[in-house]
Amino acid sequence: MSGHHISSAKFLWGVGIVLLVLTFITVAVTWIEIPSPWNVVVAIAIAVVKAAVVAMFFMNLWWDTKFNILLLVMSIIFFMILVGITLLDTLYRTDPIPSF
Amino acid sequence: MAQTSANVKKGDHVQHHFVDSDQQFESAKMGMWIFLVTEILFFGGLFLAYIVFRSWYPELYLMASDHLDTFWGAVNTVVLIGSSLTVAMAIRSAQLNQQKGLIINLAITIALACIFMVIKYFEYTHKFDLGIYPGAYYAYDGIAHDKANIFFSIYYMMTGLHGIHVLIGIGLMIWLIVRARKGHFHSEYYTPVEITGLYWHLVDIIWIFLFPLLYLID
Amino acid sequence: MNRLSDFMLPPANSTFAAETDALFNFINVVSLILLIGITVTMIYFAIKYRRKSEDDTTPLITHNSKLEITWSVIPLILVMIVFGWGYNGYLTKTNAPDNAYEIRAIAKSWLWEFHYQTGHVSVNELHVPANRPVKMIISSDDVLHSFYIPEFRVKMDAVPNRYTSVWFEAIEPGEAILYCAEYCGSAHSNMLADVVIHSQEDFETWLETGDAIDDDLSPVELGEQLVQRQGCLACHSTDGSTLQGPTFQGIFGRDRLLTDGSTVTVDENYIRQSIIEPNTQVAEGFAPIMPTYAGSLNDRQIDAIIEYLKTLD
Amino acid sequence: MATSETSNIKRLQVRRFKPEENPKSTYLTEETGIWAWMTTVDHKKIGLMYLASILFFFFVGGTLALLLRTELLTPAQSFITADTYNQIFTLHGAIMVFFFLVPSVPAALGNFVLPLQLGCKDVAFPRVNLLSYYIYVIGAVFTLIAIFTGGVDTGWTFYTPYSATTGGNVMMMTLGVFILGFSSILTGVNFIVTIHRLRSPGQTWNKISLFLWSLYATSIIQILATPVLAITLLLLTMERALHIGIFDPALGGDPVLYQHFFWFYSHPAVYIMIVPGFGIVSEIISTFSRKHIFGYWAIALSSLAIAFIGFLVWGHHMFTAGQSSLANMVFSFLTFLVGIPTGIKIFNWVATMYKGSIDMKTPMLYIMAFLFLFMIGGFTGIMLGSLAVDIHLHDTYYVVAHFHYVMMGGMVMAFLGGLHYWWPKMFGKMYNEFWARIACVVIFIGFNLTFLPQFVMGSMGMPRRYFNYLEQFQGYHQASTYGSYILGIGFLIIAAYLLHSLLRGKKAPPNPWGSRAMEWQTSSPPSLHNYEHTPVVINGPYDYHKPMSEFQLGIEGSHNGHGEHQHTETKTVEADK
Repeated sequence: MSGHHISSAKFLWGVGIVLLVLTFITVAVTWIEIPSPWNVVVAIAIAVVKAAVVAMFFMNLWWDTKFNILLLVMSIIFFMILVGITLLDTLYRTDPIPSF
Repeated sequence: MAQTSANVKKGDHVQHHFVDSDQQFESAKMGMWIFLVTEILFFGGLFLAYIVFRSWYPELYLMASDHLDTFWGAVNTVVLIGSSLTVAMAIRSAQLNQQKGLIINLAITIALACIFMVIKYFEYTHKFDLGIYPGAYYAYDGIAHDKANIFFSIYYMMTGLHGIHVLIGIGLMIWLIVRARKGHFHSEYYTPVEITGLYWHLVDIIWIFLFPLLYLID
Repeated sequence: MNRLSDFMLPPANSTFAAETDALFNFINVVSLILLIGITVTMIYFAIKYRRKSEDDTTPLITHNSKLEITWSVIPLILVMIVFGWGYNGYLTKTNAPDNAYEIRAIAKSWLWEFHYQTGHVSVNELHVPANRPVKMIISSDDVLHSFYIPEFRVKMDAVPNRYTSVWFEAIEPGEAILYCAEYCGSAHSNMLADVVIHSQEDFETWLETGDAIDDDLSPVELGEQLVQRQGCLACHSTDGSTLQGPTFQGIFGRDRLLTDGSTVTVDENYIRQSIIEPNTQVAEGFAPIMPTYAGSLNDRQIDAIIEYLKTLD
Repeated sequence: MATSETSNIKRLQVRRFKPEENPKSTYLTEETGIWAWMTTVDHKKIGLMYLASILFFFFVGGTLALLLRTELLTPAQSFITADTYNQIFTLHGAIMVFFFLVPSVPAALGNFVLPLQLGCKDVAFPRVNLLSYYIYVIGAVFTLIAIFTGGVDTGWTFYTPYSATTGGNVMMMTLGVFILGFSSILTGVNFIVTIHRLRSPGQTWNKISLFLWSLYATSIIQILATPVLAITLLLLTMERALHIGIFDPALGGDPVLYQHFFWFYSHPAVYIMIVPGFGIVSEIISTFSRKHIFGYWAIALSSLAIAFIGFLVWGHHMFTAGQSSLANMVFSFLTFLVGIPTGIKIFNWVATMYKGSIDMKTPMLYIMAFLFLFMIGGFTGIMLGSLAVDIHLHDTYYVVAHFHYVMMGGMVMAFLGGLHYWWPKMFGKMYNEFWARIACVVIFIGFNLTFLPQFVMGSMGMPRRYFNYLEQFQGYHQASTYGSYILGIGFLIIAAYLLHSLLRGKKAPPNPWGSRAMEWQTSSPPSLHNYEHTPVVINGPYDYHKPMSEFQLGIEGSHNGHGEHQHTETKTVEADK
């Protein structure tokens, strides 16, 4: 049955340790100076990996029905739509400047 | 012995409109996932505000995040990840009919959540002492940017709402412990533990994003 | 079909109004054809295939791919035409020519203030030249407003802390009305301004002389005119009724309780103060919402208004 | 029941069940008494409680509208002040949108019909369903408090910075709507899970009714959009309580950003309101044409397409708000795309009537009115989606007329159609057909008289939300006001004959319309657990070419598949689970 996956204690501890290591890495990369846009990219990338690990192995999505995975993916897609299209406005505004 | 008592109770928890326990469990879990979708979009609005203002004033975020303590942020991250682990262990205990393990794991989770909130409390009061309030009440002149109040409005909204979710989580865990002590959960029926766990992991995931976005800007 | 647009649209008096109107007509005509076509089909079916007995049987028609593709693609083509046409017209409306004459419009609750390059200021009266592109730089002092002149087919919101703009080129001298189209509170519907479209020479003359014509008026007459022109009457009545602000009737010399609990006598100084810094001494029972007139009224004009208020017993 | 994910084919022992003509025990006769009603988890009773609540709010909102129209008879002030007027139009909008339109079909009719159409006993989470009703009530109480403690004059859109600075009790109102959002979310969660998990044996995705498809699409919009409204209103509440300044330009925020937040919910919300209406149209057109629906998949998938594209077009409410030209272009383009699936639906509905056996009963009459009025709403929507024209028409009465054609001409007509269609099922009583038709015609005439003139004065340049107006518009305003009175009379007629039907209506047979849809294969009104047997679905809900008896198959046993079955084997069917 898809919903009744039982993880072993060892496995759960392993996942926890991986998450702690990733937390350390994300703090550690701020000690080395990464040029401007890339530091954000790295930080977000690590956060995404951590979130994915939590979702897959703590929240058992790895063993879950496709629909529940679809739900998570869908929420992310719609969040991207919200942000992406709003940025089309906020990043491209050209306000006139009065000449007097 | 837990096995036999579970067998006695088997089927009691199934509500009249479901065919069997599995259908009920799967429905509840799907319902929770759909609810998590709404949670993600709920916080999504705040992330949008964060992103829009960051794209307008990148220098503001650099300056302002200096006033957030990375160390305590990191500690809180570790605390929350730890609590996610204990929740996962709690579910495992429930699945294996380990009453004691279930209660102990839930108790540790609550303890970790409280530690998180205490640290948050000290972070907040420290800022209030400096006069760093949200929006119009902002009264700190250590940041040379006239939109600093907006950054802290966003900071307080994001961490505050997250904090409220942690508090709700603590409440749910206490409820679970009460029910677990009455022996309501067993390998055939642990749905409330499972879906509270899902909720708690999501709270963790949101913090996983808040931490680098607020504290780790350099 | 021109009849329809004549019936539905206000007179067109800007260079790009014709394009907007043409698109308006096009969508109307196409929509009407489709609407009538589908409605007639529907009614025809309802009559032709009406139920004759309870035992009627119907054929099994589940779908028809050709038909479905047809009625997906044809509307798609139509709306793409409308999109392109509309976007094209929008580009014309947003990109002002470089040589446009610039006027600033400042929206305040609830009046419009116009600043001209000569330093001239007019309230609730926009003077523009015909046959010359005019670019309005719009801003707001408090909440959202919207600059809307139907005859020019232009509209743009006034956003506080930002500048927005529209441009237009009027074709003929005449008059038009400017509306506030974004809801802004109690007197939203009174926030109108007259648009006076001058010929080129008249506009130049107006800029030079401006309010000079007022010189001939006695202070009381001038005050009466100013109270109307400056939008005071949107909030202050002269007949004793209470609007957003205290009535002007019998206002002079009266003792007035203020929101801070103190009392003042309404004298020359208080009136002057209330015009320049309106929200420092607000009368009890009213909200601090009046915009300042500092910079748009000179001393002589303020004196005239005071003289006029004295006459309203 | 579709429990397992594996698609195994099972042989089911079924027999024919003819619904009882005069059921001794119905959901209305079981568990009576006020306390039983208030604590009921029965989806049918909750649906009726929702129905009563939304009709109450429709009455309140409608009365407010008549007050507004009466004030607008003359260009200047006649009997209410400008501030009162502003409060009334705010309330009219907020009540109609949040308290009537959004919950009308999903929470009231949907709650009643959805489990019946799935052949299950209840929605997946019956207690959550009851909770959602009480959240709705709490939201309503907050709103009423707001009205009686200062009122709200921001317009239903709560645009900043006006809403952050104006007087009155805006906070209570935004909190009320915030709370209401949760009710909407919970209904959405419930419906999605129910449709996924509680379908009858044999009821595959191509055998669920189009009403269910539309509710499914609606629920998806609800769960994706409503949380953004929640955060928007929360931020706005904080804006007023703590002056956080994210949306307030006086503190460095951006009011246009608020509009993005707001319309990201409120445009999809338009589809939350109208898509369930589409579902009703599909049901009624097929039933009263006694013919298989034309283009089942086209209609089902276009609902989902509308739900999706509906999320991409919110910026067309902001063409003149000062957003970038690039955003304007993208939003205009996407707006036109959403017109296509809507058009497809209309063509499919008309095609369904072709060679049918059309019975112009009241529900069908409403649907004909719907099609005509909704088309006008749609075409004027194309007009407003076009950038150059919208610059002129934005924020005028043209927009007001447009969305009333969509919301009232579309949604309310579909709702009334649905109400008349399912009324016999709900109460087991028939209504007076003659008066029902009269009312429909009166409403149709009154509606057009009210809103057609608004198109004209809008394009003439009459801005919306105006308390005073120039004399040149008076003729149109007067026509509109008289139209609204006719409209009011129409609704009073409906109230009268429906009350009469409740008290002394003729008894309704289980299936008065000869429909093949599942909810008509049980008694009217249904029993407490909907079906005395577990229905088995072999045919689709629109298979009018098959005899009715084919639709009356089920598994015996009152516990819906639970417990021991006592089969009377009459037929063995293969049903994939």
